[in-house]
Amino acid sequence: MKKQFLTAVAMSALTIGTLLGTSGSAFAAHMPKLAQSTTPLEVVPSPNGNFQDNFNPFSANANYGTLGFIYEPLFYFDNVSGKTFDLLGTNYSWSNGNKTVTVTLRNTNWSDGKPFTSADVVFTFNMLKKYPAADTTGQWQQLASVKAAGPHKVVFTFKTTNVPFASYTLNIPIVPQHQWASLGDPSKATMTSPIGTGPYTLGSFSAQDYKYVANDKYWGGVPPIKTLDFPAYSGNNAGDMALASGKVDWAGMFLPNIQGIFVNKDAQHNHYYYPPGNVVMLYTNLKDPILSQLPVRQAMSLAIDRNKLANEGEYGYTKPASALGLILPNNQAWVDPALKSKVNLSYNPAQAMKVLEKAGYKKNSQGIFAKNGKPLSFSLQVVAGWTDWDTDAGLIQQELKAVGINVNVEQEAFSAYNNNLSGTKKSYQLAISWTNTGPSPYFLFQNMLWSKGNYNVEQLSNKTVDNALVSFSQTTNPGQQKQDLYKVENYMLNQVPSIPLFYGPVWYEYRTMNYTGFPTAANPWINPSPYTNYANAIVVMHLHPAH
Amino acid sequence: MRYFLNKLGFLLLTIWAALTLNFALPRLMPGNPALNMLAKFQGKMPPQALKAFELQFGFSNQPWPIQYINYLGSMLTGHFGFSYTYYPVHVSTIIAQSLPWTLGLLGISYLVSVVLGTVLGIFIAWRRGGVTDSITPIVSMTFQAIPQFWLAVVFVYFLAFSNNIFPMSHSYGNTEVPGLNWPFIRSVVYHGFLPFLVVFLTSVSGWIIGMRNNMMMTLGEDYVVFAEAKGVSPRRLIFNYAARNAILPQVTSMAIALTTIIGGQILIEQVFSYQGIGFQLTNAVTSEDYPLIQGMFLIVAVFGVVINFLVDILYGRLDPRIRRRGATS
Amino acid sequence: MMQTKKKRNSNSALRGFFRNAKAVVGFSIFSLFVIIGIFAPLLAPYDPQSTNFAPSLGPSVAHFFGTTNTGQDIFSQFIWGTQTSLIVGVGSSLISTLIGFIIGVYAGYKGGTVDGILNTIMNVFLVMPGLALLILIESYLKSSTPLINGVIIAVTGWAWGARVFRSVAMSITNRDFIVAARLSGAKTWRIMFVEILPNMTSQIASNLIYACLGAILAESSLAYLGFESISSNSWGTILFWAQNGGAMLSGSWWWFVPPGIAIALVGTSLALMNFGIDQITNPRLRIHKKRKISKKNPALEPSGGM
Amino acid sequence: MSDRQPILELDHLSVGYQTSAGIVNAVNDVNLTIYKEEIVGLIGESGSGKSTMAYAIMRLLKGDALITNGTIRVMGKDVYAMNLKELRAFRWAQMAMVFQSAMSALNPVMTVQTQMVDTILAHKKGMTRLQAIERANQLLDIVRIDRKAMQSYPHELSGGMRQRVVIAIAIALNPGFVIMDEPTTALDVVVQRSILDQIKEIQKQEKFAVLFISHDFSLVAEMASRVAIMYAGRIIEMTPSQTLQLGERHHPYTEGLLRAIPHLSADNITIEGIPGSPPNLVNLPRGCAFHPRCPVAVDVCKDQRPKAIPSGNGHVECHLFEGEQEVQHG
Repeated sequence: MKKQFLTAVAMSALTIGTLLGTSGSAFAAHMPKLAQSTTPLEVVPSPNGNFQDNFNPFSANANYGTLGFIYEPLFYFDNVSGKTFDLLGTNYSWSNGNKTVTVTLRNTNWSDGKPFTSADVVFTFNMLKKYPAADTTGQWQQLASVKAAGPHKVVFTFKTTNVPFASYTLNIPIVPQHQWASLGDPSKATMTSPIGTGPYTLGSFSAQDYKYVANDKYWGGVPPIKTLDFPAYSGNNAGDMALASGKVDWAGMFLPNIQGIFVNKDAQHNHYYYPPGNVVMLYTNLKDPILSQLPVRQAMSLAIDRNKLANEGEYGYTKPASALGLILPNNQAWVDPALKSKVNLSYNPAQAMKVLEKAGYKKNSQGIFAKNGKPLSFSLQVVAGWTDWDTDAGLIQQELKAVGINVNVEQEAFSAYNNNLSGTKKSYQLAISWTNTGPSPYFLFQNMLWSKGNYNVEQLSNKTVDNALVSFSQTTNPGQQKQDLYKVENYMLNQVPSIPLFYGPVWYEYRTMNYTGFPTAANPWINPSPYTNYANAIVVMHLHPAH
Repeated sequence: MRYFLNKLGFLLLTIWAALTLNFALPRLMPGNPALNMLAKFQGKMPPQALKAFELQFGFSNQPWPIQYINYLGSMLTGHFGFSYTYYPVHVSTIIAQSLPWTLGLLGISYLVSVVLGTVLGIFIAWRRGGVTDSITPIVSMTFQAIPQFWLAVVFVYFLAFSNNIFPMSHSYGNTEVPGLNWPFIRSVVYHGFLPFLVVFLTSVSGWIIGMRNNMMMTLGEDYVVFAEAKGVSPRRLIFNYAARNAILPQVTSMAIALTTIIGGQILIEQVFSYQGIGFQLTNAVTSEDYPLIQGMFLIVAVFGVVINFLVDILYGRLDPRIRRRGATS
Repeated sequence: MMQTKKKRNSNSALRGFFRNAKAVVGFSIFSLFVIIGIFAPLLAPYDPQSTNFAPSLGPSVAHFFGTTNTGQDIFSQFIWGTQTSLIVGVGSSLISTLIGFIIGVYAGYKGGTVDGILNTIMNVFLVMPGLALLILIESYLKSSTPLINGVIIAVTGWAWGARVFRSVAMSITNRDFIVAARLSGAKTWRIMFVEILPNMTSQIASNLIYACLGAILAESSLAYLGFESISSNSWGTILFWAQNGGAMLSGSWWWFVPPGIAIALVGTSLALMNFGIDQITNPRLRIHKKRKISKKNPALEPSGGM
Repeated sequence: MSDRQPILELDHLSVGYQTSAGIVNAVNDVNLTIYKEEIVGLIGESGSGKSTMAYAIMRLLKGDALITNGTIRVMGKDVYAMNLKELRAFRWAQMAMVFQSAMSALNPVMTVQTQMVDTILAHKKGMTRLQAIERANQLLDIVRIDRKAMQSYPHELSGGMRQRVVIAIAIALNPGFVIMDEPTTALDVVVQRSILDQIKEIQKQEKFAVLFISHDFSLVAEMASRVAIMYAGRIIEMTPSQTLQLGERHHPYTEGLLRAIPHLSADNITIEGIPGSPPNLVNLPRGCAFHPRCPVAVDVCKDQRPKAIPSGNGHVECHLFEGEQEVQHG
């Protein structure tokens, strides 16, 4: 159960890029001007242990809301809707052969009243240069310089052309020079009195509860809610119970049987929807001599009943993944029209056996397919305690066994599992794991399929894919970008470099008793979960009292 | 004095054993703390962070005796390293924050179950063969046999979730301002009641039955019969002659039973999201926060050992025979 | 002579055990669960892991305890869980009692430096908070099976017994028959197991009982915290899945109540047996049911108000 | 004899234990009278019912022991007719007891002073604490222990000192009657000697009657004027102590006991015991309980229980004495 939160959080942190070709800043947050309500909004982004007094935006473990409610980046690029939201920047434009991006800044103040200027932006980036430990997205591996061009204009110059990377750059939280200049290494600092530009400031902190209070001088207008309250709950029952008993307004938790436990308790006010957030894959180690054979991967893909995984392992909270590696419907616009009919993966055990027989495999005395005396027998790694994936692994084992492929499920501690998958020496055969996503499918593909990708777990190295991805990264032309991705989609469909299983859901529950205006399934205009950095503040600015 | 030194020596020895266990376990496992830390960030950290983590977690390629000495040194000075989950927060900060809650809850539930259990044990031994004597031990034994977490969950469900009589979680209300003010104290008591009740119900049995049996044994002792014969009043007989002696074996088990109470409280804090050491420890385990696990375990162990020491000293005070003999067990 | 006397003692103790109402009730409950555990393959109607049933059903004739949210038959899980939990409890208690016996008796028998060292080790294990130690070990040993957990529980929990065995051994080491055995050149292990062991049957029985209760509780706690492989099936894992599947919140009491009650029942049965053993071996703990013999018999009244 | 004032009167006293096999009498139909200032010895093997009788007299029977028949009077008052309050006032003020083991009779966690003062204050309601301490000090003087021992805990005293403390507590309220249940058994011979001398001395001074229980024949003979011999719950013989020597005619059991005393002469030591072991009370032999071990048993001993036959200055329960009675009467 813990897993959902962990991956969801990990992914949301990575979900910060976008495709910058799409005509600059597009979507200004709609800021309603309504009287401020004093009823606190109870937010549980994820049940976890006690809080620590740390609101450092450069710490991967900063408390929820640090990024968004307090600190803002220049722009926010949403991975669910693909839209761009202007935050501290109001406009950006590419030049110099797509190596330079110029950003116009908003004229606003820090929460302590001091003005926000381009000096703060330059300071922030130079600080990351000075302390690489804090530069967790590797900005200075790509950046050549960050320079101010007047008090409200900043020019970013990259070493090479990499348009999508700018989405990481423009997503860096900006901190005030006057507070941070004396702090030293930001990766080691714990920030207990944060000064930001966001709609809220830190009100009070204790290990079991912290509160944000409205920054009434926020550039986007007076926040509609005076206080945001973040109580700490353990992952087991306490958080679920709090939600079920109506004590929480906005949550990003996994709940078993959510309809019965949560919605039915107050069907008028209790709602949820779980938009797809990433693709959960059955990774195949392509360095393995047998798994490198396409028919074997195809057969496995055909033999897995994804509906069963989605309904039993995943409690019906998600849907089977697409064959193209795209997240649908989020990425609907990117589907190669020629592949429209092949988007859905089929479950066909009989066909799976045929594929193997055609490839020269025969069942041995144990009923397992074998060729040259080598049976199809693999280990499958999952994280111990991530119970839904553990269950899925068990189901996959049963299904593959049914067609004649033997699988041994190995439940590993997270660190061991992670070392096996993403360490330099990849010692696994099959593994269930996530994908890293962004506002366009490029990010998922670039992470997973590019030969130098961050999460190229299956160790693919394919010229066609690499060329297509590089081509994509150097252009701002949407037409060209689509053509590039179509190539990757085709590769995904035909070569099955890894086997898509189902979508990893974004956890999102909301209660409209006190406040309304939450994103809904009918209008999914933004990633709606309270654990999504930056989107959280944009959502709150759209809420209004229910009465 | 010799008794005291003996016990103090044992205290130090046990703490050393706990420290060494803590040192050995992670080193017996594959990988190293810095790699684990890096894994925690799931690729968000550049490879050069590894070097930094190795420095931060005190991991080095030095021969292990040197590592061990460095480790002991940093542990003794309270440098437990950084937590993975809360990096860059120090483990000692987290301990400082959760320890008072555990101490408070544990202290009170422990004290109440010892005192009440002992008094009840005296009472039913006095009225032995009566209705209370036949019912109390069985009822309390049943509670002792119930898994603590299960009882806690059932209480939360019926008394907090369904009926809203008690709060479901936390150690005080989110609207209270921590400090020495009445609403806060009241809130702490109110929130602590259910966790307390679970600890109490599941641990009181040992005291009741132990004390009852000790009393029964003591009531058969010659000095009690002798005292009865010489006309000592029943009250004085029960408390000053019988109970005063019967309580001695009880005190020895007090120290040992404490360890199970600490264990029980780990689970209970988890169920109630009570912001103590146990809650932190279990969460640290689920998120594989090894420095935090080690720090928490160390604190729990040291805490148990120190209380043990105090109980031993108390025992020495209660039993005049021990003061001179300096027995170790 | 010695031998026959011992035999007579243990026989009469056994008879005493079955004359003690508490012990008999405890023994009956425990036996019932043992029978369920032994005949689990026959009693369980379905495969406990099979997900072939409709999910989240309430109790019915087809599914006595309903089904889980993934469509597993809870009754079958319960029956198989009985087997696992009892194996863990009994197995762990046997191991820990054996370790405790060897260390405790050896320390008590040898005395001196050996005793000093062993006794210190014993005390260290005694004051280490057990569950915290288990959690620490589990954090490095992800998803172990109930059986492995049983062994770990035994290896960390033997000190309680060892302490008792040590003191009993100390008190009988200087008795004539032990001295005689030693003088006649008997090996230490022989003295420990042949001469000393029969003299501490009640302590051994009592320790087995408490270790069993402790192991069942500890195993269920570890399972509940999620430290067991998900393919295992014990009472603790049922509770883990019940909690994981929101059984409480959806009011599916038939999912989380049976394992909890079962653990409590087995635990109570063990405690009752121990209570019985205490009363048999310790005459002072016996309650004398005072039947009226003659109406006017002042001796029947408690004297001194006790 | 009748002019003397009886202090203890046991009249057909039986004390039993409830067992699963029914009631088992440990003391069986005992008649015994002790007069003022008299020391009576009570002797028997362990398990013969001596201590049970002592506890019954003190009304200290515990657990499943109970009086099954008869009465106990001390100073003319029926011990079992008193209510608890009366009992608490009467016991120790009128009758006291020195327990077998001083170590276990003293509370290990209380100082000597506290235990002595407790005793005094429990009975003398009007007394202040200081007065009680002063009285306790006097008592220590009587038993010849240094007053410093007052602040000691029992384990800090030697065995002899502890026994003296117990005696001091027993005589604290000047009782008319003291039961001494093997008061010197646990002590070595030298200490034993000095304590016995002291007891005799104090008894002369304080003038209380004593029931002196022991299994040591020579000791009893020395202390007591009359001796009761107990076997299987019955007093089988009552005799003046000066008759207790080989050559005098006694119950075969008594004679056996006498022979069991080591006799030292110039060149040899003879020890003769009684063959066999004491009977199981649950399953007493019919007739005379002693007949299976009796070297001179005749057929009648197996079927009939002998009656008490007056003999000399006491009585004896033995079929062999029946003829003599006839002779005497005839």
